[in-house]
Amino acid sequence: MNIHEYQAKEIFRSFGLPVPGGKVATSVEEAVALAGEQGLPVMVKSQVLTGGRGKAGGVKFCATMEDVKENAEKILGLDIKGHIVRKVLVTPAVDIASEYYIGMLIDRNSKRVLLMASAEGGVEIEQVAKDTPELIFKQTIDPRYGLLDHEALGMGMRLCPDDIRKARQLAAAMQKLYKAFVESDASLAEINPFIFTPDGTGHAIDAKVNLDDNAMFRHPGYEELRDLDEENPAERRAREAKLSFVKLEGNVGCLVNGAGLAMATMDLVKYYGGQPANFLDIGGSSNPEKVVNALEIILSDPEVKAILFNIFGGITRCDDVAKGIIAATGSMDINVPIVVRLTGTNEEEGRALLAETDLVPAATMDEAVQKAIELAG
Amino acid sequence: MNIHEYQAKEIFRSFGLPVPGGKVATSVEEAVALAGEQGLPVMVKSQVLTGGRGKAGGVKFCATMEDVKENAEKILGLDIKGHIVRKVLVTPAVDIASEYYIGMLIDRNSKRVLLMASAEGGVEIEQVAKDTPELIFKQTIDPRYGLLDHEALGMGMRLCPDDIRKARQLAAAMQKLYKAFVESDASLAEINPFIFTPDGTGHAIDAKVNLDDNAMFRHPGYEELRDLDEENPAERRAREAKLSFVKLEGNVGCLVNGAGLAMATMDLVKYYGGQPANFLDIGGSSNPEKVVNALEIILSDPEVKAILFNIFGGITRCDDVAKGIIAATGSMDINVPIVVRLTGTNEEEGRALLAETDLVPAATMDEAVQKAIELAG
Amino acid sequence: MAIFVDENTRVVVQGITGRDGGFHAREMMAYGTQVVAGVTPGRGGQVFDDKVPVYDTVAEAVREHDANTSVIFVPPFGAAGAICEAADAGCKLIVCITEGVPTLDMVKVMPYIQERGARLIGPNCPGLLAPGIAKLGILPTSIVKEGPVGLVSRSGTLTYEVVYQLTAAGLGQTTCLGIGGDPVIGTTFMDAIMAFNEDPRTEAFVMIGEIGGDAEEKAAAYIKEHVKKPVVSFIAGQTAPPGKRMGHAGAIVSGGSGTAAEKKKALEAAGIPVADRPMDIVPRLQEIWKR
Amino acid sequence: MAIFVDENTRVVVQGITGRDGGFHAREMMAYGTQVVAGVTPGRGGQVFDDKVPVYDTVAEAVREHDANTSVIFVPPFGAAGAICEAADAGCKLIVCITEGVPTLDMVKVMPYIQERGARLIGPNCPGLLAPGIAKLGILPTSIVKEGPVGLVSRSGTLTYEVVYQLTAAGLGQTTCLGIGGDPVIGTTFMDAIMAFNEDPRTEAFVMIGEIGGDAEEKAAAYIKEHVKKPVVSFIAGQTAPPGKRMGHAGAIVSGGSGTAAEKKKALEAAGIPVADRPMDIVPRLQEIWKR
Repeated sequence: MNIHEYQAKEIFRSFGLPVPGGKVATSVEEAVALAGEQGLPVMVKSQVLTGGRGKAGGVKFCATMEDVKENAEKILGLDIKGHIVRKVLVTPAVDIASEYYIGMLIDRNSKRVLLMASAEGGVEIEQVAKDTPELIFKQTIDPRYGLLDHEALGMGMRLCPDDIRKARQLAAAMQKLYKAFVESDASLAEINPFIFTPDGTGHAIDAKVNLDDNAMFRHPGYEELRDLDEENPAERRAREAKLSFVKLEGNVGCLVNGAGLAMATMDLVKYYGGQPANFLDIGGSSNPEKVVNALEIILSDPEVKAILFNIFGGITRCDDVAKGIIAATGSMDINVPIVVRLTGTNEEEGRALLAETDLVPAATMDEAVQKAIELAG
Repeated sequence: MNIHEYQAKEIFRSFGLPVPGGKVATSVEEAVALAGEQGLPVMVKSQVLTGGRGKAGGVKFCATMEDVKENAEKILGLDIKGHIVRKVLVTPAVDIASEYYIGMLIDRNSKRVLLMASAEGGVEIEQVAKDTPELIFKQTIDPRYGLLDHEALGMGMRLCPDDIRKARQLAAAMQKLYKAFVESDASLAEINPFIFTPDGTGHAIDAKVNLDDNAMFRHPGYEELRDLDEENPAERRAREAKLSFVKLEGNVGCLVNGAGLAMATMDLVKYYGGQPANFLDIGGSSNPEKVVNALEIILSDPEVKAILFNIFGGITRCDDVAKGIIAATGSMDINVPIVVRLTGTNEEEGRALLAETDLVPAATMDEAVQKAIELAG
Repeated sequence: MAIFVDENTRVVVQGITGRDGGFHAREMMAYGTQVVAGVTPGRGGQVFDDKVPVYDTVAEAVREHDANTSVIFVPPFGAAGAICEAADAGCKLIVCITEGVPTLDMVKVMPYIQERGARLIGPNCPGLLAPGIAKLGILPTSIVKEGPVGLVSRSGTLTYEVVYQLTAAGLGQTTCLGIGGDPVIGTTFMDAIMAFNEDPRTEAFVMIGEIGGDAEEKAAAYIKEHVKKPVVSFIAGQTAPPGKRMGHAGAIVSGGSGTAAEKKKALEAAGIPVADRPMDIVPRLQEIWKR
Repeated sequence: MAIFVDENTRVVVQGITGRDGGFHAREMMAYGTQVVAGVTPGRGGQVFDDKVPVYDTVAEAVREHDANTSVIFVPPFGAAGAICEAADAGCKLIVCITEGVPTLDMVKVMPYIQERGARLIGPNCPGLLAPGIAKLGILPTSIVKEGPVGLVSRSGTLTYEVVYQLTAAGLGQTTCLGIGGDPVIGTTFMDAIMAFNEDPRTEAFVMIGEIGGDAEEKAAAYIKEHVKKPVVSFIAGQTAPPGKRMGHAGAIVSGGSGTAAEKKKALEAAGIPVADRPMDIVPRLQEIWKR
């Protein structure tokens, strides 16, 4: 789960990272009032779950209350890559003498948390990684020991070879960031930039955190961090129904059991010239309720012109799956054709059951995909 | 540093251990008011830094407000092994169906935290360890992984083989206790007893914690937990002056550099029929201020009839040490004889300096100890 | 022979008294797998299906039945603990089927099992099926057949699809292995490929990848350098949009890397044919495999 | 020969630019110890006393000067980190002089250094002095003399007292080792005794214990079983009251165990004479040592 800068900063602050104060406003008046509270100058920063806010005009320095008013007006309601700005963070502006990048993520190869840091802060780190990878320092962190003093200070001194005071501040920030990462079950945590003011004090002035969806059970409070406005309504419904669903732009609705097979199905739709309307994994069960939920989610998209079930029965028996599909579709008023491909244990029995319905049977994945594209028109 | 039950419970509570509510009263009226707030029945428990409170009449069950008043009157001011009760904890009384012991300490041999647990809770664990060691289960904890689920649940099932629900509660309590132990830098943490009520709910109804003095720098807030009333005034002064000092009952005041040599000096005083008045390690320096502090602390004890300096110079030069002692003693008004034994680099120069004073020089530890005993009379 | 299992594989099922654990324990036993014990804390002393004794701890089960392998069906919050318990009890192969295990739990588990010399498969995987030898997990036995082809995949049902086609084409398998779709997993493509490469009975193998990470690229580099056996691959997720998790926690294109196109390019550069459609896998394998 | 050090011992001093670190580095060098580098973060590039180059990290110092040993003089809050840094940089012997290190820091350090194959002496110890070979720590060189006696002690100045008497009696030392007074220490009595037992030049040795823990009892059992060389002991703290920490964090009688009387009893039961007074150590040794 991706969270907003202001929420990430709240987490960072609770782990002792030096984050400047700041509050969120949802209206211009509120933004102006907050600026008044905090004292000028301030930054007004759009809170949307996408990158490139600065380039899109979503982050502004405000020296006067007039600036605050004007910029809050411009930013609130702004569309940044399809995300409408509904909140702005009003935060004290600090003088920047130097900028650093500090980030942590899960490194699949070492199977550890990887710390990355660079003196090229404040810019897109992916770009730095591409253009000048030698400017990014890395340290994998042994989960048994955490980020040790000498590892953190070593990184700090590489970033700031001539100023041990700053190196120590960077090291302390990295150790706190690691603690925040682990204890919040993050999958990504970035401070970009970590800055020093001219007097040599460090501040984390931007923050990005992704939380591990699998670990939400350990953090009941984090559910409140979810910004429902940022979520596509169909994706929200799928999440609530515990279905893996991603909205796409096509017209062939796909219901598949298993994530890999679902991706392969989408790919095959494309291969045959069609456009998948979604990714959807209905999982291993033949529960009619789950199928109903999945169909409702897919059919909420008016673009969907045909529906494709691709089910590899595996251990679940195909006749059971067929019954589930028949029960689900029978209970609903569906106006688009439905192609069903069932393979696995008892597949013939399953297809026999389908033969008595309006559902279009298919023997293979290829056949099913081609039929669905054809029926979608 | 040893802390009170109510303070230990506060720490435990902050780590999620199931500790019944409760507050501390310093007067009978306050105790009665707290009992009124909490609802009867309550326990009134003396808060003193020693064991055996129950046997000494310092822990009472109170079914009525009369009981509360009567028991609080009895307990406040009670002398338990030389500790005067100044505070009582008023805490809800719970029905006890079964009692367990859960404790953690530093195990020197494995160099790890050792978890000990027993179904023989509510009694002195030292006695259980002596009489029926087979009833104490042990688990050393790998600091790299903490107390793992299967280790904790294994212990829980050994304590409670027939009730998995209780076993899981015990396991959870052990894992929380470990977290509390590590994060508070404890050297000992005990719940004795951890009890189940007849409905099967677990509660930590007594708590004992010793904190690592060496780690206090990490926990600035813990300094407030120190109960100055429980501290001998001379020991408090020594602590504030950063001197290792322990008050004893004899009449030969000892100032020694190094803890091992200080213990050996005390032992030698005893060997020659004398009684050491204290343990005191003045450390490696010859700083006159430290010597003044040490002398003042020792001389605050009217029993002290002679003072013995036993200094092995090591790298510090004996003439410097002698100068320090002369400066310190010269600045004070001291009415007892002072024997000084100096050995190490420049010891002759040191002794030559002492010869010009009232201080009694000695060449060896034996000679110094014998002289001091003689002078103490 | 197969990879990772043989006739001495003696299995403990953790979570055997649960719905999924019980169902799949029966399926494994029906296939002839030596399921020697089950473990559910608090259920010690019971007997599963009148056949398999249940213990409170893996340690007891291993001690009593000389087990060396565990297959885990426990809820996500208990999975990491169950893996550690199995490793600590001496199991040398641990297959964790559980989906939804927090990634940092797995990060912490890795050195623990490594110190104990255990191999982990999964989590969030269908496990392993060595036709004619043993089944450790949930792969359907009806679609497999003994034979010379190895198969390793990050996916579940997509694996079944490919196994189904191999079997239909008369190509039996030495081992079908689902390594799981999570970012941090025990046995990786690289581990499986090294094992297939060394397994004398495996004559050719198939690797089914998907978007996210660079395990396929690493495997490609290894194959190019060290593997002489024919290998064909398939990558799912060509149409996946960036930044979105496609079901599997590990199936996500992030910061422009981990795309299907990159993987396909790396594999082809290493001389490994990449099928466009699942149904092209068998024909592509037959093209390069001179039997 | 001595224990733990030899002529190849090449030393890094961590905290060399501090007051204590600088003072003792000079003393070590004056005794002929090969102090090849110093480390103080932020002071890299300086030269200590115009002789010893200072680095920001131990890794650099080890790389540039092929050091294998570190002696640590840093404040308590940095000591555990300094030990880990030394071990991680490849130092195989680490002597930590620092007093006041939190015990749980040491608990955490232990497996880290063990994984890296490093031996730790201390913390809160005077270190080691092998007369004629090297000095690693703060033991005064003026009182030692080369010879056949080994000495190991939990104490500092009490050690000096005993060394002084040995030297005065003409009994030189192979190695004088202070293992430190904390509850959790790297090298224990047992480790030291095993090393002295194997060291061909050590003909007899002295063990100076004190109250707290049961390291002396463990050592006694080992000596009884495995050591043929003459051993004499002394235990400080017979008059220490229970429950009070006697200076050293580890010197405490708790729950009635760790008393001097118990230790004395265990040692004597193992046939090891225990001197009543420090000045009895040399005579007791001479009694049992047929040279």
